Parts: sequence; structure tokens; C-alpha cells
Amino acid sequence: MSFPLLTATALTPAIGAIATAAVPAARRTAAKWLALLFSLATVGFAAAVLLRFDTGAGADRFQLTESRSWIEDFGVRYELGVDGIGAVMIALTAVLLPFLIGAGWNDADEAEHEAANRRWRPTQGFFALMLMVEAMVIMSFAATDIFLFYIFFEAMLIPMYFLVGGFGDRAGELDEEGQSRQRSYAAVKFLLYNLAGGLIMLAAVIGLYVATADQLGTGTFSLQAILQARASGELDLATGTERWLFLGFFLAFAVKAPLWPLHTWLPNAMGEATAPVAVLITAVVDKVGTFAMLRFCLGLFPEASDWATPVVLVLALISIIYGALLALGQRDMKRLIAYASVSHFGFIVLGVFAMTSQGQSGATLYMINHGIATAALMLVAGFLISRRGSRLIADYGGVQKTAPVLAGTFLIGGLATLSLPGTGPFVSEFLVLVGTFSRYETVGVIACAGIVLAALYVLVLYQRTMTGPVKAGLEKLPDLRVRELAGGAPLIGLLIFLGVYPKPLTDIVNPAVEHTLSDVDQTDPAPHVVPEVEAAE
Amino acid sequence: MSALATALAAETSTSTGEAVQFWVLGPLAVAGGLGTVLMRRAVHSALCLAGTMVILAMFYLANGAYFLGMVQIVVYTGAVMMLFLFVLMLVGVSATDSLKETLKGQRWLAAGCGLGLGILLIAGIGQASVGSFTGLAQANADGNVQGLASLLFTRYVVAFEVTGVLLTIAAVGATLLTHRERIERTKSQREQAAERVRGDHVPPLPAPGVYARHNAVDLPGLLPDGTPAELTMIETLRGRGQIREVHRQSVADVAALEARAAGYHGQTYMATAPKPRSVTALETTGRPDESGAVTDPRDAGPGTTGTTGSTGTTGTEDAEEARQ
Amino acid sequence: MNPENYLFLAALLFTLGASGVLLRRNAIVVFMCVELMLNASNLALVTFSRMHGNLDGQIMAFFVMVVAAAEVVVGLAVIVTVYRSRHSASVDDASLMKL
Amino acid sequence: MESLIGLLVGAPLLGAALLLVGGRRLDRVGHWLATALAATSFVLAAVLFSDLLDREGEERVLHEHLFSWVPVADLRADVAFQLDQLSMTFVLLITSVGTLIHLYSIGYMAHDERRRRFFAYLNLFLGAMLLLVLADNYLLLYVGWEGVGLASFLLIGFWQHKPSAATAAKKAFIVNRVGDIGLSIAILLMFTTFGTFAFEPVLDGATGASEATLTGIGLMLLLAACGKSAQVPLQSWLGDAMEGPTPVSALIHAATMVTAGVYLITRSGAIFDAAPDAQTVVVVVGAVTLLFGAIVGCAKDDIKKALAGSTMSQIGYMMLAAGLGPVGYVFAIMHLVTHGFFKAGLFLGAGSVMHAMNDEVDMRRYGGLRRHMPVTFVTFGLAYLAIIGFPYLSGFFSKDEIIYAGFAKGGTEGWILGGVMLLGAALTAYYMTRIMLMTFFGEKRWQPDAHGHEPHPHEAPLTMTIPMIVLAFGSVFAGFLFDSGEAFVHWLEPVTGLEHGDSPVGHGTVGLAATAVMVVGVAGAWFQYGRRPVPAVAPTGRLLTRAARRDLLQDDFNHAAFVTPGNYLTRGLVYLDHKLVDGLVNGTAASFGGLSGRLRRVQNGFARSYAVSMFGGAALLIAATLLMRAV
Repeated sequence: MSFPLLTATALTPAIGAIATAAVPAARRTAAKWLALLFSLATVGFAAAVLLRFDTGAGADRFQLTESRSWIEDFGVRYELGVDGIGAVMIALTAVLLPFLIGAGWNDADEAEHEAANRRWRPTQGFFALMLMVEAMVIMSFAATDIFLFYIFFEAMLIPMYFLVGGFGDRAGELDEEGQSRQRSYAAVKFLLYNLAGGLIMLAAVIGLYVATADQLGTGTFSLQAILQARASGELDLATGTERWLFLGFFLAFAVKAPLWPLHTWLPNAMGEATAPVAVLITAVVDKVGTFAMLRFCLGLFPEASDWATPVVLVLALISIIYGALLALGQRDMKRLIAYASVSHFGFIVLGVFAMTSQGQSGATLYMINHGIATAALMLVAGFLISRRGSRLIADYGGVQKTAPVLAGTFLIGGLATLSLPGTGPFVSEFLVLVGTFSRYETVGVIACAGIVLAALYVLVLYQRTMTGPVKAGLEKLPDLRVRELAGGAPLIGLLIFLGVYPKPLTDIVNPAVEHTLSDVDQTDPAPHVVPEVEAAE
Repeated sequence: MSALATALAAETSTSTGEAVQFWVLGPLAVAGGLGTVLMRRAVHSALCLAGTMVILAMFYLANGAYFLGMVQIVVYTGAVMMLFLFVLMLVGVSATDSLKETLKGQRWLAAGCGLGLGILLIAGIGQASVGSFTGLAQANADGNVQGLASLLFTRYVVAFEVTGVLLTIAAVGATLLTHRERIERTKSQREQAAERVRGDHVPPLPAPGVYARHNAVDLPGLLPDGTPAELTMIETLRGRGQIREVHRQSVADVAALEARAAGYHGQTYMATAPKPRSVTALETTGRPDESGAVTDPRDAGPGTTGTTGSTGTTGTEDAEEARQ
Repeated sequence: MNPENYLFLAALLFTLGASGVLLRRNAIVVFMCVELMLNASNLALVTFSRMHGNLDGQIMAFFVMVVAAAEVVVGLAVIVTVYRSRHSASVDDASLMKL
Repeated sequence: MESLIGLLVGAPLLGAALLLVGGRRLDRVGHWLATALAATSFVLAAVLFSDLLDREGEERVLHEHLFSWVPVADLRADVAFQLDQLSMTFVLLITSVGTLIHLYSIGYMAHDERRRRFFAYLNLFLGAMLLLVLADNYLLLYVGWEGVGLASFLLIGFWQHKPSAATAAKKAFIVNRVGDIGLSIAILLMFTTFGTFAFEPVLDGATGASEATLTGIGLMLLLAACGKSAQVPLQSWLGDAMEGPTPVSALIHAATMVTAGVYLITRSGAIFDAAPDAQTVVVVVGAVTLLFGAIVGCAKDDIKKALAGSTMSQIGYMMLAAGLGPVGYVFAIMHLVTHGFFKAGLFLGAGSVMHAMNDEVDMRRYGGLRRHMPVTFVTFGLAYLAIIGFPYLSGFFSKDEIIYAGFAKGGTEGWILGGVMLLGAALTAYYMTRIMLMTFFGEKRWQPDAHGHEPHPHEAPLTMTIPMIVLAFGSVFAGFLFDSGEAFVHWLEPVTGLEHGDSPVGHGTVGLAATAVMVVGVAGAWFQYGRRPVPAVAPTGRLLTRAARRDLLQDDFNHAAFVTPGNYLTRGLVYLDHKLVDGLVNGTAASFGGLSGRLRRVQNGFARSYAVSMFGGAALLIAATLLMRAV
């Protein structure tokens, strides 16, 4: 068996987490550097994954596969493998983490001050938890065994819970104990919401096992095995069963990738957490949800997905419009970004369930771009908040006068968020729209309204915070420090690159999308008029 | 006994004698049970229980369980119930606990459960009823005790040993539970003696009723000037406020007696001095809490009679309060 | 008369004891009621042994007695200690089982 | 040769990137660098132009395929350029005017400490605009489309510390976004209809699609055009856009960007030709805007806003022409180019006036400036004559052709259109003369400004005057050049096609009529502003005037129709989200909590009640066993 690349990719941050956690209390800086080091190492492995991934025609769907027996009795195997989508998602996770660590360099200090006893070392804890989340996310992107996936899908809640609940942002100091209560409230809400979804999924997972056991003789959790069985016709779930199982899976994923009306945990969590953690939530962890919809919901339950599509599309539409409108109504910067994310997740789900290659490639690209764009926006917002100590938009104004670079980065992040052509999100959003429109015209048209709303909330935010006369208390606002700029600039570069030349990504993603479509046995609708014919006449 | 054993050999129905016994004693047993449950004083219910147990012993005997019958009487009625009574003594016999229910709905629930349980049990027994029964004739052929023993030491020997262990543990546990740790060291004789000497009065306390018209514990002894002496009052009585007051008359008499005695000895006795003071002392009574200041008898001279008087009369005061 | 009546009597006594346990507050009385129940069961056992014509029932009853004895000893000790600590033998006063 | 196209687009973009990333160290050379790059692209454009001229009419098209952009399944979006006569015309206009305005800005922004950024944005705009006109597919065009939107956003809001500027910038971007919906939907429709959105297949295949679809596409494109070209109903942003520095108004909001809509319509001519209904709508929109802008222009006292109104009106002409189909395309573009020259000239003139008057924009505070700033006066005057269509100046040719084409529509429509345009011409003459008189004639009306500085008008520096002079030349001779031997028509014909509609009235008559109404308009203005002195404070005019001052209530309408309801909607939703959606969730949680709390009561700590449950359980068990045995 060749070198287990995926395991290595996932293991690196895990080891990093342990190492970081082991650093003695006094050596805080050492812990930070250690964490950064390991996250960079992970980037290396992720890059290796991308390079080793064969995009050529006829390359099999799941590559870099590893398979070891784990729990024989229940057919649970340690099966890893990535298709194009998984590969790019892993890359996204790995790439984002160093920036988050860099941006969160001093975020644990508050906790350090609060920490009464030296035994609990907040800094070490913070970075260790972050790395732990990364490891688990990568595992869930790589797992092709449903049970294995489920384990990490759920397990990543634990470190996330502590990250959200344990490390508020400096804005917390504004309203004293109310804040901390808010924070723990948000953390608990996050946990319960996702746990609830996860438990339903667990039921569905077991149900699937039983169903396979019924029809294949031996139950299995292996995605590939099930796909093959379905392809060969050995496995043909009864309509009712399939729909129930689908709902079980979908609900969990819909909570994770907040789909209206299951979105309410996201604003609280993102609002209370520190900026890097908020990015971790929306840019990395939530992506597991949409990713899983694409890989599991569609792959395992094609008929049910087809059956559920209308409802899902409507929900996605509502998310798009609703999230945008609520973002417009927020007074708190981070909550605004959170609701914007809700809107964007609406787009992603729309693309996934449009059942066209453009839609699904678009959705995948959207996951990537949205991750980066939100990261850029949120991190800069975090820098701003950490300077002023307030999250309220009303407390800002005229920042561009005192901190032009910060304002500029913020603007670019915002423009990317409103998917301006030339930045990555535009490509993905356009693809999603095309994919949707070519099958469901009205839906596509309504989704277009999201474009304007996005422009509205981003620009209103920018205008209120950055332009106009300088608000009192901001006269001395320092501009971006080198560390912060180093965190922001590459992201922006990446955004622009992906907007100008996304081909490398699409090349990796397209085959996977083709496979998914063939799983769902759907084909792209053909154009009404074929130009060649016209030319012939 | 052996006759009874043979009588037990009957197949479908027991002897009329036993029937009579059952129908006489059975209701009694039930009554005892009821008493146990319903008596307000724990002692009474204990007695009822004892009665029931004895009756049960009878039934054991009638059922051919001679050994158990005896054990029942000896161990249960003899030992266990006595234990109960002892504990009752410890806890306080006099306390009669009210049967008024404090927990909401507890009574109804209890009634429901009890009835349900009883009905179900009886129903169950009735359902499982078999007409005939094999007596213990051959089981008890060579004596009930022997039979038991042979079983006990063969088949049930392990359980038997275990119960032994259990009993031991129980004994130890009981002692542990009831054992009270004493915190301070016991005083040696020498220390007690030292205390005595270093204490207030070397001689034994004066008996009450010195110079009293009638020697009764509830009358304080009088000092030569007629004022009541603190030390002669018994703490308990004072605490209960049962010290009787010394009548003025008697105080005056004592004074006169003293004066006469002094005159007889050819000494001048300023007897006039104490009288009014003592009188005033008797009228102007201090509050009980002031009486707490117990003065030293050795310097209970004319100088301090005021205080002593006040204390003396305090007792009377308390007595009056007690009477009201 | 059929020895079953003993069983009915036993049931009756058992029920009485049970309701006593439920109704009385005085720990000692409760304890006595427990004893009553035990005795009822003993009676039943003895009767069974007679009906089936072997002594195992009696053995059982015997063990019950022993255990009951042990239980009484310990239980009473407990009661005494509880009484020492909180000057009451009422089972309701020892209601610290809830938080 | 093709590779030059890439450079052409790339140069300004490179400049923008350099200036933005370069930081302070480029502050001193930044503006020159930007201007140089703009000039470079102009030179490249000229080279390409000469190259095209060497070819035959039909071969005058270059294709440059840079790289495949978003290939997904059968969706092929490439970064590829197409340079034909139409785009060439635009490229020349953009680069030339752009370069001039770069030059002008050097002087105009001399005292602004953020000048480097300004030039970066200008370059960015130039690049985006070139991308727009050079794209060979609608998606890439969309990129340029939004790019210019962004540049205009940045430049309008360049003085961000002014809340009014920031708001105006936001407004412009949002309104344009509304238009962009149209463009994106049009692109989506194209993809679903033709399976591609490259110009050639779409336009060739257009006739194959159903008319309904084409009408849909056409209307969506029109929506986009309305947004970008400030046509009714999406015109409201242009007036506010004047918050930006004057060169911006000249370059973006007069000469180039706002004409992108016309380019889009003309480019998509094939679609519109196949969808007459859409064409009609275009014509109507054009006609309405034409009058709308003119009326607004008549009432404004702010010189830039008056010019903005004029811009709207002129673009209305172009739209109308473009809506007329092959009859009008050529002249739409022709008018677009001439307008580019003279309107830029006018704005630059206005800029230099403001420059001289401490950024005073109220024309009632001007007056008699012709003595103080002769160059400005002359150039501005020439541009003025051009726009009002003074015979044999550029405006004359282009506008008259459009009016003629309008008549050529034939029937009552023809008469209506012609009439409307003549009326527009009269109004144009009126408001332009008004501006002219109020600014340069009469006695001086200026007072010390807020800081008490008495403005002492002076002629602008050379960097500012040279562009004005060049543009003046353009506005004088462009029309003549174009018209001589119908050079322009022949040049564009291969792309846009051309029909000579037969109109009830001949060319000459139209020319005479136009001149006549022009004279009327001038006279009207003269009687009102030339003869009697201009009041320093605007008199509360008639209802129409007041409405026109408020941009014919367009903002009030938008506010009432969209903004206020939107605000209520968002507030309501926020409340609902908190109370209803979140409330449901928390409600479930709370109910569980309550339930468990109630269950906790069972555990009351009383041994006896536990005993009850015990016995109850025992009873149940016995009952169960009995039942089991019973059944």
C-alpha cells in the first residue's frame, strides 16, 4: 500500500494539537509558533494531495484511497479517499488555517487574563483546539466510510464548542457579565443544534446499515461499496425507506450548513466567537454540511434527492433572500457577516440541488470562494473590532481616513462577498445561477435578486463604518500591522487569482461533479437552439 | 407434636382443629397487623407486631415448621422486638406521632398501591390455587429439625455460611454506626482533685434549709444577716423558678435572734442596719438576668448584702412568674 | 380447610405491612411494618413448603429470618444515628435525597 | 497584431495594480505613470486602428483568445477579445478622451494628498472599460461592465469623508446592480437558449430562437443599459454621481461609461432586430429620458448637475437611435462619439470654472467669467455650440441624422419621435444657453465663501487647458470628419448594418427645423437670462420647475417605493427572526427544560413517596405477569 497521504494530512494537525497543548504555560509564544508550523506542514500535505490527484480522463473517482478494517462486526472500515471535490475542500481547510492562526495570534490573551489557575493554559488550548478542528474536518472530507465520516462530523463539535464558549472577542468587555452569558449561550446553542441534527443522522446511518444488510446480506458503511451496489442494481432501497434516510442525513447537513429556518445558531456563534473562530465555523466547519449534501445525500439517495429537490430549492431561495435582508438589518458587524453567510449558503445549496454540472461545480467553487472571501472580510472586521473594542456598526465611521489600508482590505473583502466580477465568488455565483436557471428558470431569476441585496448590505456596511467624518475615538486608530496585513493580503490575492483563472480548480472538480450527476442519473438540459444548425441554414 | 405431624398428612384438607385455630388466630393476626400500622404510639404498634409474630409462630407450628416456629418466637418476638423496644426507649417513648399525612396525595397513593397489591396477590394466589397439597409427612419423617439441618448443611451450606458472614458484618456495622467517638481525654483523679482545690469552695456546698423554718430544698439557706445564701439554692430548682421566697417575718426573726444572742454576749449589734436594706432588697427586685451575677459567699458580708439580697429575691420573683 | 388460606392471610399481612411502610412517618414503625411484610412472606414460604411437601421453603424462610435479623440490627443502628444527628426519627425529615 | 489587444487592456490595469500596491513611494510619480499608461493604450489603439484600416470592410475584425476562463461541462467562458469597427471606435474614444482627462486631472487633483489613488482608479476604469468594449462574449463584457461600475463607485466616492459623496457612490453602485440583474438574466437566457454567450454564435443564431425569448433577452439587456446609461427608470444615480471630482464626471459620467448601454444595445443589434417589441421599448425609454434629462437640465442651478441632465438627455437620443434598428445604430454611435468630445469638453470647462471659484458649483454665484478665464470660455463655448447643434459643428451632424432617422420610422410614430427629438433639441439649446449665460456673461455675482475667501477667478494651469483645447477641436471638427463622404457610416456599416429609411421629410428640412428650434431655444434662454440680471437666489419657480429641481421627484419616488418599505421589511424580518424563528427553537428548548423541571418534582426526596412508586411498580409487575399467564 502506498504512502497514506490523506491520513498524514489529517494526522499532522492532530499531532500538532497534542504538541501545542503540551507546551508548558510559560512558553506561550512557542505554542503559537508550533501551531503555525504544524498548520503550514498541513498545507504542504494538502498541496501534495492536489498534485497527486489525477484529473486525467478515465482516472477513477476516488483516489489516494486507504482501506483498513476497523470494526469487523459492524462492517465499519477505516476508508479514506477523495474525489475532486473532497481534494479541493481539504486544500481550502489547510490553506485557511495558517491565516486563522496568524489572525488569532493574540486572541487567547483575554482568556489568559481571565484564567485563574495556571493549570488551564488558554493560549495552548486555543491553538490546539483549532488544529484539532482542522484535523477532524479534513478527516470528514476524506472519509468514504459513512460511519467514519459521522464520527468526525460529530466530534468536531467538541473543540468548536470550547472555541466558541471559551474565547470571546474583546468586544465582550463592553457589556460585562451579559457578554459572557451571551457567549456560553451561543456555544450551548451551537452544540445542541448540531448535536440534534447529528443524532438524527446517526439514526439514518444505522438505518442505512440495516437496509444494506437486508439487501446485500452483509451490511456496510462503505460509500464506494454502496455506490457500486446501487449501480449494479443489487441495492435498491424502497422509496419510503430511502426518503426517510435522506431526510435523516439532509437534516443534519442542513443544520450544519445553516439552511433557513435552521440558521439561528450561526449568528449567535459567529457574533460571540473571536473572528478566527467565526471564520473557522462558517468557512470550514459549515462547509462539511454542504459538502456532505453533495457527496452523501445525492450519492446515496438519488431518487429521494430528486423527490426533495423542490422543497430544498425553496428553502435555499428563502435563505438567500432572507439572509441578505437580515444582514441588512443588523447592527452588529459580525452578525451581519453571519447572515451574509446564511445567504451564501443558500446559493451553495441551490447549486447542489440544481442537479446540473454548472450548478454543482459552481457550488463547490462557491464553498472555496466563500470560505476565502468571508475569511478576508471577517478577519479584517476582527482587526477593526479588536482596535475599537466594539462590534456595533454605529460605533465606527470614517475609518478609511485614519486606516486606509484596513479600509481598502475591508472593501476588497466586501466586494468579493458581493461577488464582484474579477473575484472568485463571481465565478462560482455565476455558475450556480447558470446551473439553476438552465433547469429552473424562475428560481434562477429570484436568486438574482440576491445579487442586489448583497451589494446593499456590503456597501451599507462599508459606508457606515469606513466613510464619512471620523467618529470620535477613532482618530488614533492604527492601520493594519504587518502581521495582520500578512494575514489578509494573500487571501485577497487568492480571491483575485481564483476570479481571473479558476480553471485549475474547475479541472479538478468537474470529473467529480460528472460522477455525482451520473449517480443522480441527471444530465444537463440542452440549449433550445443549437447555433451550428442555425449556421447551416 | 408427632400427632400433629400425622394429622398433617391429609391430602386435600387440613384437620378441623387447625381450621379452628386458623379462623380464630387469623383475624387476630390481621388485627395485630392493623394495630401495627395504625397505633399512634410506636410502643403500641410494637406490641401489636409482637402479638402478630407470636400468632405467626403458631401457624408455623401448625404448618409443620416446628423449628421455625420456635425460632420465630425466640429470635423475632424475643430478640428483634426487644431491640425495637430498646431503640424506642432511646428515641423517646412518650412521643406520639400524629397520623396526619404531610405528603400531598401520599395517603391516596398508598391506599391505591396497598389495595392494588393486595388484590393482585390474592388474585394471583387464587388463580394459582391447586386443590390438593402434599403434606410434610415424609419430609418431616425423621424430625423437622433434622430435615432442615440435612438440607442446610448440604445443599444450602454456602448460603448458610454467607448468612453467617452477613450477620457478623451486620454486628460490626451496627457497632460502628452507633459508636460515638469521644473527643476529649478522660480526666484522671489527680486532675479532678486539683480542680476541686483550685475551684471556688473547698468545703462541700452548704445544705439547703439552714436556719429555715422547715428544711425543704426549695428554700434558700439564710446568711447570718437573714439574707438568702446563693450557694444553698439548687440550680435545677432555680432554673425551673421553683425557689420559694423567704418571708420577711422569718428574716426579721432571725435578725432579732441574732440581736438577742449578741446582747446576751454583751456585744452591741447594729441589727437595725440590715433590716431596711434587706426589706428594700426584697421590694426592689432586680431582673433575673442580673441575678446571674452569683457573688462569692465568703465575702457575702454586710458590704455586699445588697447584691445577695437581690439575687435571693430573684429566685422568689421567678417563682412568682412560674406560678402565673 | 385448605392451607391456601395461609397464603391469603400472608398476602393480607403483606399488604398491611406495605401500606404501613407507605403511611407511617416514624422510622421505627416503618421498620416494624417491614418486619411484618417479611413475616408474611415467611408464612407464605412455610405454607408452600408444606404444600409441596419439601423443606426448601422453610429453609428459605429461615434465611429470610436471618437476613431480617441482620437488617434489623443495621437498620436500627442507622435510625439511632440519624436520630442523634437530627433529633427526629421521622423518615420525612431525612429528605436530603433530592438536591 | 492581435496580441496588442491584450496589452491594450492590460496596460491600464497594470497601472492600477502598481499604483494601489506600490504605496506611498509612488506618490510623486504615480500620476505621470498612470497618464503614460493611458497614453500607451491610446497609441496601441491607434496602431490597431491603422491595421484595421488596411483591411477590407469585412475582414476588419481581430480575435484574440487569451485563455479559457470557466470551462464547466458545455459551458465555455473564455477570456477572449474581439476587435471590430464598433469596438475600435469605442477604444479610440475611450483611450483618447481618457488620456486627455488623465492629463487634466494632473492639474485638477494637484492639491489632493490621495492623488495616487485617484489615478489608480482612473486607470482601473480605463482597463475595465476597454475590457467591456473588447470582450468577445457577454460574460467577459459583464466583467468589464461591473468593473466600470466599481471604478465609478470608487471615483464618485473618492472624497469619502463627505457623507454625500459616500452615499452617492453607494447609490450609483446599487442602481447599477439593479441593471446588472438584467444583464445577468440576459446572459442566463442566452446560455439556456444558445448554449453559449459568445457574441458571434449568439448573434448569428438569434433568428433561430423564438421571438418571446429574444424579447426577454432584449428587455433584460435594456434594463442593464438603463442602469449603466442612466435611462429612465434607473436614471436617479447620475445626478448624485456629480459628487465625484469633475474629471470623473467628464470621463465616466459623460464621455464613456454612461454610453456603455448604447454600446450594449448596438452590439446586440441582431437580437433587437429580431424582437421588435423590445426595440419599441428601447425607443420609448430613449424618448422619455431625452425629455426627462432636458427638463431636469433646464432647472438645475448646480452647473455639473445641469450638465448631468444634459448627458441623460443626449444618451436618450442615442438610445432612441439605437432602438430604431439599423437605421439608427450608426448615428447612435456617431452621436455617442461626438457627444463624448463636447460633453467631456463641457465638463472639463465646468471643472476649470469650479477650480477657479473655490469649488463653487452654483451658477447663480458665477457670471461674467469670460473676461477672467478666456481659454475656458472659448473651449466651453465651442463645445456649447457643438451640443446645441450649431450648423456644421459635430453635434449638428450626429443629432440631425438621429432626428432624421426618427422621422424615417414612418407613420405617426415617426412624427411623434421626430417631434419629441426636435423638442429635445430646443430644450438642449435652452439649457445650454442658460448655463453659458449664467456662467460667462452678465456681471459677477460671486461672494466670499464660508471661509471668507473672495474667489479671484484665474485661468487653469496648462495641464488642464490643453485637454480642453484638444477636446474643443474634437467637438468642432469630429462631426464634419465623420460626415464627409459618410466615412463613419461606411466604417461601421459592416458591424451594425445600415438602412436608409425613407422619411416624409427630407434631410434639408430636418436640418432647417433643427436649426430653427435651436434658435428658438437660444432666444428663450437669452430672454430669460441674457437680458435681465440673474437673481442670486433661485426664485421659487412654477410647479414644473420645482419638480425639475428635485429631479422630477425621481428620488422621492424611489424612496417611497423601495427604500422605506425595504427598511420596514428588514426591521420586521429581524424582529421575526429573533422572535419567531429563534423563538421556536428556544421555545422547544424551554419546553424541554420545563418538562424536566416538572419531572424533577417527582424526586421530592421523601423516602415514602419513593416507596409508593416502588410498590406501584411491584403491583404493575404482578399485574403484568398475571396478564401474561391469563392470555
